[in-house]
Amino acid sequence: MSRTFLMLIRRDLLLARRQGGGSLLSITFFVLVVSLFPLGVGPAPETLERIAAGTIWVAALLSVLLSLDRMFQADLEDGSLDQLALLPLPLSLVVLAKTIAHWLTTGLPLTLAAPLLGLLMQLSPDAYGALIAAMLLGTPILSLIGAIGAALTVGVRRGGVLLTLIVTPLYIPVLIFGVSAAEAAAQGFSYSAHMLFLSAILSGAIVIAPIAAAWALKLALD
Amino acid sequence: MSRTFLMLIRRDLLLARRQGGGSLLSITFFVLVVSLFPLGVGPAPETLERIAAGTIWVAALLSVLLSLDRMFQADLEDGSLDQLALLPLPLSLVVLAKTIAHWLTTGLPLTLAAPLLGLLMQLSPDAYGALIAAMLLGTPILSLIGAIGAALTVGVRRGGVLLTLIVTPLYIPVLIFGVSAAEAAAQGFSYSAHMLFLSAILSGAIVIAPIAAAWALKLALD
Amino acid sequence: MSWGGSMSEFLSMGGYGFFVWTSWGVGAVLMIGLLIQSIAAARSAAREVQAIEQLSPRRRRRKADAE
Amino acid sequence: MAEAPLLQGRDLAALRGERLIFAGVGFELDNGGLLKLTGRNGAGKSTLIRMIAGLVAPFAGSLHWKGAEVGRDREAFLADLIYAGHQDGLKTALTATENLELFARLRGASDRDAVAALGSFGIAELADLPVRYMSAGQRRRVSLARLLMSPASLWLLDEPLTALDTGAIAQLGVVVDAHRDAGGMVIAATHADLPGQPGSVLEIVPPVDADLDTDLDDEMDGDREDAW
Amino acid sequence: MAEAPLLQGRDLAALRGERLIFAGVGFELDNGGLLKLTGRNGAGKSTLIRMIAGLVAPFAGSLHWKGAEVGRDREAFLADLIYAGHQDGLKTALTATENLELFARLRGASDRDAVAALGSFGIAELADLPVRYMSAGQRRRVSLARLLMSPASLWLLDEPLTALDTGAIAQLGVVVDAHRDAGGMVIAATHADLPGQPGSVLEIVPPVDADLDTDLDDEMDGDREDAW
Amino acid sequence: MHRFANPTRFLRLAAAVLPFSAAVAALCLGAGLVWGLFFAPPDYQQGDTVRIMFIHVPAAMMSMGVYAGMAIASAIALIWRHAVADLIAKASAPIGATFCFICLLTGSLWGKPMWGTWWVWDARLTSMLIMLFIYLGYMALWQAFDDQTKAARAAAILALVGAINLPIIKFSVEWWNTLHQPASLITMSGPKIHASLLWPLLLMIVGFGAYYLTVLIYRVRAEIHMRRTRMLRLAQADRHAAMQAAE
Ligand code: HEM
Ligand SMILES: Nc1ncnc2c1ncn2[C@@H]1O[C@H](COP(=O)(O)OP(=O)(O)OP(=O)(O)O)[C@@H](O)[C@H]1O
Ligand SMILES: Nc1ncnc2c1ncn2[C@@H]1O[C@H](COP(=O)(O)OP(=O)(O)OP(=O)(O)O)[C@@H](O)[C@H]1O
Ligand SMILES: [Mg+2]
Ligand SMILES: [Mg+2]
Repeated sequence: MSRTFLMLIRRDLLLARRQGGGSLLSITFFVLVVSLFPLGVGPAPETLERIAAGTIWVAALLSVLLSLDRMFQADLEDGSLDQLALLPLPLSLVVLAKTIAHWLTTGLPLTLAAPLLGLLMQLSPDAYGALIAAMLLGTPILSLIGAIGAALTVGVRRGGVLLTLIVTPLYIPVLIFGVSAAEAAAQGFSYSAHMLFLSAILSGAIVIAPIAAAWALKLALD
Repeated sequence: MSRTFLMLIRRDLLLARRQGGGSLLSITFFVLVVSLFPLGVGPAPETLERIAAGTIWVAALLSVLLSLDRMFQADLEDGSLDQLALLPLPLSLVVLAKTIAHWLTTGLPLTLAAPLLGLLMQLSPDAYGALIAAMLLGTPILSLIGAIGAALTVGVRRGGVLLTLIVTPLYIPVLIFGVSAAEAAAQGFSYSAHMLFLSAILSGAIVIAPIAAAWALKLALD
Repeated sequence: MSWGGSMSEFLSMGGYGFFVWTSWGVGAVLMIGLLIQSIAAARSAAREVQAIEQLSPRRRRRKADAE
Repeated sequence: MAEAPLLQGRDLAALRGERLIFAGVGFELDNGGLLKLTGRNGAGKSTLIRMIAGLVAPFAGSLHWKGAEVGRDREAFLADLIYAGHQDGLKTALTATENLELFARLRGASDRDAVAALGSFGIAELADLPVRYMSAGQRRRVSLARLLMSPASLWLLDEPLTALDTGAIAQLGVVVDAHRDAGGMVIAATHADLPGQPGSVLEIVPPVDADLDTDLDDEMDGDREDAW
Repeated sequence: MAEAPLLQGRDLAALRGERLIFAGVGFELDNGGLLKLTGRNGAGKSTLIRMIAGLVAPFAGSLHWKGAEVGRDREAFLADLIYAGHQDGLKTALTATENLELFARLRGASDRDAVAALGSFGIAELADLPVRYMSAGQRRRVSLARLLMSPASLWLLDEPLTALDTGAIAQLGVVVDAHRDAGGMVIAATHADLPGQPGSVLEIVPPVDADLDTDLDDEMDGDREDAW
Repeated sequence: MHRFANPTRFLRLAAAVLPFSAAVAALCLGAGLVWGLFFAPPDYQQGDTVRIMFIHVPAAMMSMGVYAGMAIASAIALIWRHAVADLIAKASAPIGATFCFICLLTGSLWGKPMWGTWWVWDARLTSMLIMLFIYLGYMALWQAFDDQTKAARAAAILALVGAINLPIIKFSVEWWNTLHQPASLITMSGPKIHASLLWPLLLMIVGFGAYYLTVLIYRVRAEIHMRRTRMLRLAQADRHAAMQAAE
């Protein structure tokens, strides 16, 4: 069972690599959205510094959002979702494996790219640690919650926009804790409380999201 | 020919209405993204005011981006794009009609919703006129350039993210002129130069975009 | 040579060693890497063409300019 | 010019995905004519039909309508043809009537009666049902009813019998025969027998020189400059 | 318990889109058995096959495997079945071998030889070709080769003959017969004749008292059942 | 025009050019490296950081030049259906993107000691960043299609649209920036370049150009071979299908 699980993750990583860029596209979108902001609000370093953490988080959130669309859709369209559902493995574990692969190809690269964007946005040097730690905890939550949304809207007309509407409100707590952690650190405060909250949300999401998404997927298969 | 053209626009408006909310979804996304910002960067009115016009524009840009995905995709998938291409009408005019319908269901409602978001973001009262005027000129450009991107990526793997990657860099001039207009107005300067530039880009885009998009669409039909 | 021959002085680049050497270093690595990758791709593509040509029956006259 | 056939394909060839699908295909069609395209799966029947409609550019060869190359006045040619492809081209959110009337209005023919057209295919009572709720056969009937919604002398039908039951096949035969009696032309790709009066048959076969390598080599060597 | 058939469906009914598709369907299957599902388009063959696989929940009735209801130990049941549906379930970016090996490894059977499996369907030489470049028939062969990539006693085949030419149909017959000789079971939905040794036939008909959309049914039934 | 449309002829021409371009690249880059690192004097204002210029400026110029070349090749490919032109455009993109990235990186590394920050949203910097995105989008578009003929045409359209847009972007960004941030420390013109810096710089520019040509030849060669492989593969599949049908 655990071998099947690992195989599933490897399968999705292989497909992401073969089907065109995988994580590269998410990173590019991330960098793009962040760069739109200086263009929008002007290049003044003080302004940028003030909105840096918020912008990076919002951009990360939007990047994850956009990549959710194909999480189950491609497998549904070509019939491989049937095959995955017929593996002698609970569907929720299949979902979990796909979610992990999704995080490895989006959330993780985004986290790694974040310091670079910190430079672009004149992020305060003290905030880097908190930003990255919060993203390491927060992006898996985004993937997990996103999996529910993706499963609910798979095979639905205008699924993309609907997905956004369903998922965005659920992302707000992550956004708030993530940004506050960076801002606390920038002002020299401790940010361990924020990390604690994020960890709590993460644990909850790991338990609930695969089960909820598996339920939703069964509807799409029916 | 002009009757066919008007019929085409009406067709897309009818479909947008029937297939689920049409413009309502774009507006909701627009409002959602803008409201993420006070959450991300904190509620301080000075900060918000400084970034108000930029945020509204970036959010408008992202909303348009997201809605582009389905511009030709749905028609390709069910075969109606074949029928549209076989109308005794140049394909570029078909594209233009669909672009106008797209603007009527996204750009225009966004423009109408912008004043509300201005309130939310503490936009300077002097800037409203410029913001709306610039959006009226700028959002059609977004639809036109977006049509090129949508046509290039229609029927392509991972089309959505790719579309974003292609189109966003091309949106930057609109963003810059649009925001500068609002900021000039907020500081009491004239913004007619900005409007002039936007008009110039719009005229260029109206000529070039339908032709380029029609070329690209032929590839998808082939 | 503009430096008095001291290696460490040369490496320090008047205190800007990190910036100068990273620039040249990363630039060199990227350009050499791209070159090597391009040569390797050309070689492997040529090899693949040859292999598949051998598989094709009734292979006719000159092969492509395989290198 | 008067002797030239109304529609003529000369030496047509198709390239898809860098591969030559067929070559040297020619045909002629005149008022009242029916051309049935046959050939094994993947031979290129659909490709040829789309090529005639102008959706796929010919790799070689030319298409003549009323004696002149089609490219000269494509819009006049398009106004005179209806294409019923493999995909229905129906909007599932709209009813059958709405779909048909949209089609007619876009082609500038607003006088036709959608319910009558649906009746010719035996589904007049489904006129106000959204296409989404229809079965595959019913959808195909709606998409064939388009043929009656706008005047056009050339009908291009790709596998028109798919999903149709025998009743519907007979109804299609009646419609096609009436169209041909009125001077219309039909080109249809199908594996099965077409209903109605017989016409001529064109079988599409892989390029005569079945040694595909030869073509490829030629192409690579550029003996045929026009290949590029 | 020993007398109970290996696989048994009891009084199954399916509801799709608020419509009763079929009801009261029952069947039994034992080692070496073949069950052929027939019925007109839209009768519910695909639905029944997916229901047996557990992808669709039965609206009524129950399914028994080795004497116990399937729900009791679904994973053991799933480990013993392979479903080859209407869609290929192949990743077009991967080669045939990669697709097959992925399938085998996911089911914990890494010892099978993908090239040999492809060889049984006559396409061993396409082993390293990305599926994207394959024709429909070749794709279907790859997807059928999955049957040989993992041990499973129950094969569920939905329209397995689609896009296959006569050679491939004969090869499938050989494979199916070998499987049945070794004690395996096959359930196949098809409009055509299955190759190999005969089995039992189950025809799916609409429920007698389905009055939810009488006119639709009348319309679809037409006058001639054999049309389907 | 059509003389080089033929892949075989192109390969022959390329094989003839390759030794020269490789030699020029090696010589100029080697000489430029030695001159720029060892012999050129430090700038009186910028000190030794001025040695970054020998990479930065050629990379900047080449990344713009390569894009221009790509746009021209795309136009040729679109208008004349020239088969090698689209491969040249395709093969150029990664090289141009690499130059663009090197320019951004070295500029950033230069900016830290000179301006005290890794990045500012200066007009020139911003438009360079956008150009990198345009390169990446172009490359991703090629990747997205299975059918290479379609990919070629789609990418060509994008390259041309991007070519129209780049000047607009550059202009708008310049205008935007000067409105908000009056020229301060970020003026690029700097001191007039002294001959002792100019010569190694020219050497490096020529070297970068020759390097581009060399890598381009290898990449186009790979593309041509890959295309031939694809065709042969498909032919193999076809032959197989024909055999099966004959059975
Ligand atoms: C990431 C930051 C930077 C970027 C993206 C960048 C980009 C560029 C570009 C696009 C050019 C144009 C080349 C041409 O027009 O031919 C250029 C030239 C140049 N840059 Fe930078 N640059 C950056 C930072 C710097 C810094 C920090 C300095 C020095 C203080 C600098 C010094 C120069 C010089 C001296 C030239 C040549 C001047 C000329 O001929 O116009 N650059 N750079
Ligand atoms: N978009 C495409 N890209 C590459 N090859 C294609 C594409 N579409 C079709 N082909 C190939 O072109 C050939 C002809 O396809 P076409 O659909 O015209 O065949 P057909 O005769 O209509 O077959 P069928 O009997 O299955 O309808 C096939 O071999 C197919 O593999
Ligand atoms: N997702 C769905 N929602 C609503 N109705 C559906 C859905 N899928 C199928 N149906 C209906 O269920 C019925 C049975 O479909 P099914 O695919 O099982 O038929 P089938 O016997 O396999 O037909 P075919 O011979 O065409 O394969 C059809 O009448 C169809 O209209
Ligand atoms: Mg066909
Ligand atoms: Mg079925």
